[in-house]
Amino acid sequence: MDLAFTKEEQAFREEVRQFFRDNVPPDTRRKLVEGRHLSKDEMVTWWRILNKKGWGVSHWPKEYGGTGWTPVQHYIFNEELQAHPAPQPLAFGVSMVGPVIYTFGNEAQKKYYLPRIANVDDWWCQGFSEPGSGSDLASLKTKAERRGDKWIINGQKTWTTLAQHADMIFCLCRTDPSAKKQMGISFIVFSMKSKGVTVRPIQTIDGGREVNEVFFDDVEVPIENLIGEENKGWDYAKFLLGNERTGIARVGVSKERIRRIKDLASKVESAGKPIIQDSAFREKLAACEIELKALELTQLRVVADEGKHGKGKPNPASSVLKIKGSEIQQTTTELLMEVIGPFAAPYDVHGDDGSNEAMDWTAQIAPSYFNNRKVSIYGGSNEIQRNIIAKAVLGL
Amino acid sequence: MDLAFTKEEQAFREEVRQFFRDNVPPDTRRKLVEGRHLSKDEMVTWWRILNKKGWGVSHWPKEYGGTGWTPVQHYIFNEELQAHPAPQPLAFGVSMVGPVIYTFGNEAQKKYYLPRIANVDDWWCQGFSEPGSGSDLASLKTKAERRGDKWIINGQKTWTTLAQHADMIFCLCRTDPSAKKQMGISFIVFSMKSKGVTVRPIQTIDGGREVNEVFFDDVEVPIENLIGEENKGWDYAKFLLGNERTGIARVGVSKERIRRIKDLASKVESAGKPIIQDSAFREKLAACEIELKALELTQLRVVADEGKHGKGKPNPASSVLKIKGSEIQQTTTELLMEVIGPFAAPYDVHGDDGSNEAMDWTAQIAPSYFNNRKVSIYGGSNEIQRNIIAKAVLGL
Amino acid sequence: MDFDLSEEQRLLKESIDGLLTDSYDFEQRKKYMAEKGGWSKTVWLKLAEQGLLGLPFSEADGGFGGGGVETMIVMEALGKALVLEPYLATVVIGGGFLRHAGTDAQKAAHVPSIIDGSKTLAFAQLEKNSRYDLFDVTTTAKKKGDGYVIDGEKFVVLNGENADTLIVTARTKGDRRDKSGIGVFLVPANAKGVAKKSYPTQDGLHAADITFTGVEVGPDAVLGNPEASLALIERVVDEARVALCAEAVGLMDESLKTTVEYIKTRKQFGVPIGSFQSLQHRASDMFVATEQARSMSMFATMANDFEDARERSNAIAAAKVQIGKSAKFVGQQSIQLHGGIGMTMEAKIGHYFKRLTMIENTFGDTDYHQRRVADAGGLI
Amino acid sequence: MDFDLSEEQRLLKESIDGLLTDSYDFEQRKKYMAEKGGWSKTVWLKLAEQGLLGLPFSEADGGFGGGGVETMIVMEALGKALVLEPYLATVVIGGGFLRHAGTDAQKAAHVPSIIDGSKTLAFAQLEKNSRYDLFDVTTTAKKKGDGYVIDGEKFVVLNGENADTLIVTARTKGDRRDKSGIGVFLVPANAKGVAKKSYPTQDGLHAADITFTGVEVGPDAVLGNPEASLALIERVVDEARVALCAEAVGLMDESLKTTVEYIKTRKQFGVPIGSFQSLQHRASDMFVATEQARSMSMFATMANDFEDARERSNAIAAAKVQIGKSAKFVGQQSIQLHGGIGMTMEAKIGHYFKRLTMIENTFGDTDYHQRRVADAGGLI
Repeated sequence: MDLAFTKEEQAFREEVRQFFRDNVPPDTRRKLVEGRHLSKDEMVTWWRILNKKGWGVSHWPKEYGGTGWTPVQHYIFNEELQAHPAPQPLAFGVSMVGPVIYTFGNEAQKKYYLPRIANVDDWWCQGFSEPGSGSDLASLKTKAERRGDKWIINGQKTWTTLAQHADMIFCLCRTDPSAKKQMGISFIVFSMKSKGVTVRPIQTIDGGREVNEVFFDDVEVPIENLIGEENKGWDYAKFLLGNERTGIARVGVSKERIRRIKDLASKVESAGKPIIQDSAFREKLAACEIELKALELTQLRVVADEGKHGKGKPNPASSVLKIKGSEIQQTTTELLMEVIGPFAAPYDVHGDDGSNEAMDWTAQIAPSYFNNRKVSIYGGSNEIQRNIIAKAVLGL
Repeated sequence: MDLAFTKEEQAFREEVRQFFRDNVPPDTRRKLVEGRHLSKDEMVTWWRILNKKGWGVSHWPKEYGGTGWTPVQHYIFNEELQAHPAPQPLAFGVSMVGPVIYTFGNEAQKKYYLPRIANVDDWWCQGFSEPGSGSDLASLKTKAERRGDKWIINGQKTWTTLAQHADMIFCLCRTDPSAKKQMGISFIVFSMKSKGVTVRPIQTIDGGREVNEVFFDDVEVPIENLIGEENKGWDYAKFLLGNERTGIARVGVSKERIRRIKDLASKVESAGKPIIQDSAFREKLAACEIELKALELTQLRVVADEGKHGKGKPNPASSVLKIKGSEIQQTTTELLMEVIGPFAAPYDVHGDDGSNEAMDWTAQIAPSYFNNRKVSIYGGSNEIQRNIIAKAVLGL
Repeated sequence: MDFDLSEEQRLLKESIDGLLTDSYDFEQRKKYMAEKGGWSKTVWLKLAEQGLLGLPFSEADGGFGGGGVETMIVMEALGKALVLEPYLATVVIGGGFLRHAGTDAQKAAHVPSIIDGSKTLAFAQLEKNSRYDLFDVTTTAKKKGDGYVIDGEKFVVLNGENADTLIVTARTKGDRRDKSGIGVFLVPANAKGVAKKSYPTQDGLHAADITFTGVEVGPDAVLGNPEASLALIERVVDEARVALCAEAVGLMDESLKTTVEYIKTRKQFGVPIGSFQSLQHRASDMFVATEQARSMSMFATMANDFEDARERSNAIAAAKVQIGKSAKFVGQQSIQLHGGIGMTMEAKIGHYFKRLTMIENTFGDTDYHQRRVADAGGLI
Repeated sequence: MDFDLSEEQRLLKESIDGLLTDSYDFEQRKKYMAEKGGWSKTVWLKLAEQGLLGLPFSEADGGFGGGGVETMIVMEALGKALVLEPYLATVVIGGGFLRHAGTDAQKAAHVPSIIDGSKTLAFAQLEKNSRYDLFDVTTTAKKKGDGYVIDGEKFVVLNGENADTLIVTARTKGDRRDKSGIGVFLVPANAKGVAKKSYPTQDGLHAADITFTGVEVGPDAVLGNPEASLALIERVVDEARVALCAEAVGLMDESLKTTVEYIKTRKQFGVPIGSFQSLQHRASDMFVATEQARSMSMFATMANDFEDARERSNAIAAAKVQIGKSAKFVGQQSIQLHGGIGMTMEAKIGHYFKRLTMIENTFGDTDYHQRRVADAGGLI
């Protein structure tokens, strides 16, 4: 047992950090610090910088452009990325559909899609959730019927993140309606430009438009767009969701936010002096930092375990990462709310003329608080995670 | 809506308070303040003082010695009693078996038992819980078989509070083993001096010996000791438990304990000054006081509601009183622990010679903390209370 | 001690509940929000018609002489329906200043137009660095002739966008955090030197940041003693806090109800999610939190009439703490139990959550008031 | 970064676990508790036989040169079995002082008898009003000839009842809360002027309040610099805190395991209570709390080797906070999930709860350390 980072790992961290300092566009960074939304262009620009460096699909097998890093290196990379902060690679392409394609796809699919994913030639979105499915994903109803050399797709997906930017979607569709729930589902990819695809934005309570409903009305999809075998889609979905754990704790994000809290708390006054000088506030912040440090260590233990024993099946400890990670993210947004106090109220203070610079720093804090309520809901709600721990770890 | 106490109610409070000041033996009060156990004699002495005043069975119907007070008066009486503090009347006699007897008993039983209960000529204990029954009380197994003019009782009860002092027990016994769970249970009272009754103390984690196991081995009980009808015992038990709500929130107890926290916190030093001067500690204490004030008001609302609309069926709001009341009691013992810090450790510092007076004030604080873990378990655990709210109030 | 409503109070409750049931469902509310200024003049006039805008004023002033309980009834109903109209700013706060400190002439000039709904008010108090301390005032009011000249900046003035008259706190002498030397002034919103920057707030209300540059007002603008009005401000803000507590209770009631209905109908794994024990217990805890908040709202209402100002403030601070904690728990868990749908603007529940959140940060948050209670020696 | 045990560490763990499995079940523990002094000399000698009492000492001193990880492994195992023997007082604290500050002569005089189990030590530090501040010392050590005369009172000295040698903090100059002028002294427990009042502690250990009246010691009693040993004391107490963190993790592990087993078998309403979702989720939260505590115990172990004393202290303070919070939650919920049976002395779980409770109040409680972390500027 050696609980320190090796010299090599420390050097790697320095290299990564330096690269971000030199290459993340400053405006992109600033917007992330302030909790603002980035434009599609800003994101794609950065991802292509990352891809050029060879770090765009770092965890993929080397043959498809991966880096061959150790799990600890991946951890360091992710933490530094979140902490800089810089936009994380588009999960839907890089972490989700990519691994499914290189694991279950045929040669033609690998050859065509993988480089395009790495370079974000296609912006991917995910077609899993449906109205009414929620935590019971397997109850999905979207149908793909085989007609000649086409799939005819009908149905509706929801919570489709950034579908407004998307070129491609990977979709779970029911291909055998007579089969039992988890059976009879296939994994099909297709263009969002296809005729019959409609995207309707869902405005979230923070005022943002990250998620969408997507409607399929007799969408025609070439038969070769099936990934893997017909009716095996549920297996691929499970595989995909098991891969989704990387960075689920979002330690770097919370670290960055704690730095922001400290920064604001040294500027905002309470009782005539900066609020950071208030011992009660400081102790509350310290409590959050301690939880976060514990989470970081827990994550490192999971990472080290993967390094030692291989990824294998989903580690139930990742439920701990999800629960604590989401709680801490929510706490940090609550602390930010507390710092700005009455100045949390203004909504869109820029107005149309963008002139209210005085209050600029507060603009995204309440929306960020509201928006972060989602983190204990999505990706398997914290209640579902507790079920998983009870069953898979404790045998209850 | 008038949220103030009336002049009459205020005068009543003063009268009660004065009576306690003049009549509670000082040593009895001191022991309660310090969280010590009282001897049987000390308790009985006080209850007889109370009974002489006419307040021993205050909530009974006037014909059996009750006072005819309004619910608000009862509330005031209880609060002052807990806050003085003075020992509360022995619930097993006064609040439990007494009402069952005057409601369901025959004339002979009323005439014989009620005055004896009021004057504590008999110390009563409760024979409900059994090993394995827990929250599922109706699964009880103790049998009473009719043989001539006797019941022959066999079985075991547990968690029998202060059975070591008891002269009499009221017992739920299965009299019809073929009947469904809640049916076939009878309510039988008998002497703890009967042949075949064995009391075995259970030591609790605080070191106390409040509770016992009670074994019945062919105990012979006169047939007339059945209260009410045979096999209707479950109804009487439900009636009894519904009556048990009075003072379940134990607002007065928590108030008294908060005064003690403040007293100790002004004596014990932290960082070279009394801990009460530490703002973090003070704020934590204030948080507890605020919860308690809210609970007090919630209790008054329940009391007023009873006054207006009659007691009727158990008020599900009493689950709120139980949950919050127990949480606050536990918080006050945690705060006491925090005040004394490292001096929580010594157990029974008196030793055999009772000479360690210096540390005397800390002696019962950790035991009281340990002991108070029970308050979220007994009387229907807080989990059961949440079930009740979900079903009876929210319709879930 | 009597928690039942009197006959008059019951009628009042029926009246306001009836009005809002008819004219304030969630869809109607969306329309009002889209109106100019962000609320409905029509609804406002209906409130006036039913006498609700005159509720707390004395009969001599043309009002109905309602007390704390009456305001509690109204605010709870307004909370339940998530009402946008500026009742708090105009009737509770504006009206409060006029009732407690207005001269007969000032009352005559303002109260009738509040009561008939023709004018609204706003309270310009918050400054850039004042946070929750009411005595932290840098806006100045300098004597000039009979009147004063006001200079300074005020932020997040609720209803500041629409108000006809502003009630402004300003310092007539002393330093930034001195407790003496603070006055209260009635300033016409269209006075020369008043500049506003308006915006919607996170909870769908409207506010403004307002700059006062050499704003001249006459002697009739002075409410109370211009050199010693902190006690007046504290009294009126305490009344506003009590009103916010009641509003929050209404919001929590409706949040809980909406959430329980949702989990009863929403199915997952073939059963209503309300059949899962962990969600049942969460809902039970929300009920407990709501009842504790209701109790403290009543306590605060009662405390409004305490003679001792310190005792009053302490009790109201305690209530604000309980309301803040309960509101946060009920609000957050309402979203959690709704799941994804709770995160959308289309669902009603998120709007309740946002209003509950903003109430916590208005006139002192949970920690601020908890410290006040602690520093006052607690409640027991 | 490697969380796996080395081969030697794995063997160490097997060795201690094996020893305790054989000789330290709950029934055996009851017997040891009833022995004179409250623990088993036989077990202590078994620990010595397996080399565990010499673990942290250098090979030159006759020990095994074990580091932080080795102590963590042992303390976790001792926690898991709820061991009564004075490993913390003797090996971790006593041994710590000797390792960090002992002269060759002092080591030669004490270390061999620690390693072979013939003698135990105790740390006399707590004073009536010192609470958790290690520099708050009123016990005096006045120079007399070559040696010192010690006067003062120490409280809750763990293993004070049985120890052969006391390690005493005392002030050689300065005022009560001065950070300089504090020395550390080795005092034979049977020295003239030492008076003890012994008692069991809430968690079944034994302690003593000890009075020093004109206790004369020679120059060989002085550990380190008698006028500047606060840093030494802090270092050793930090090591003790780290050890307590590991012990607590062992206690939590066993508490969770015992509780999960209980709710799997305990039936109510015809089903195991572990089938109720609310209890499943509680157990899951206990698991989360235990894992977070384990992580911080490892962090503290790592921090023991930090070169910067401030960074070390801060990290260990943070660990003590996490352990305190997790311990309280896991301990309390273990009792709650056991129900009535958990309240009895007969059940094992209550004893774990009590030890976890006492650990929170040893060498600084959660709030104390949280403030230290806050005042040091946090961890990020």
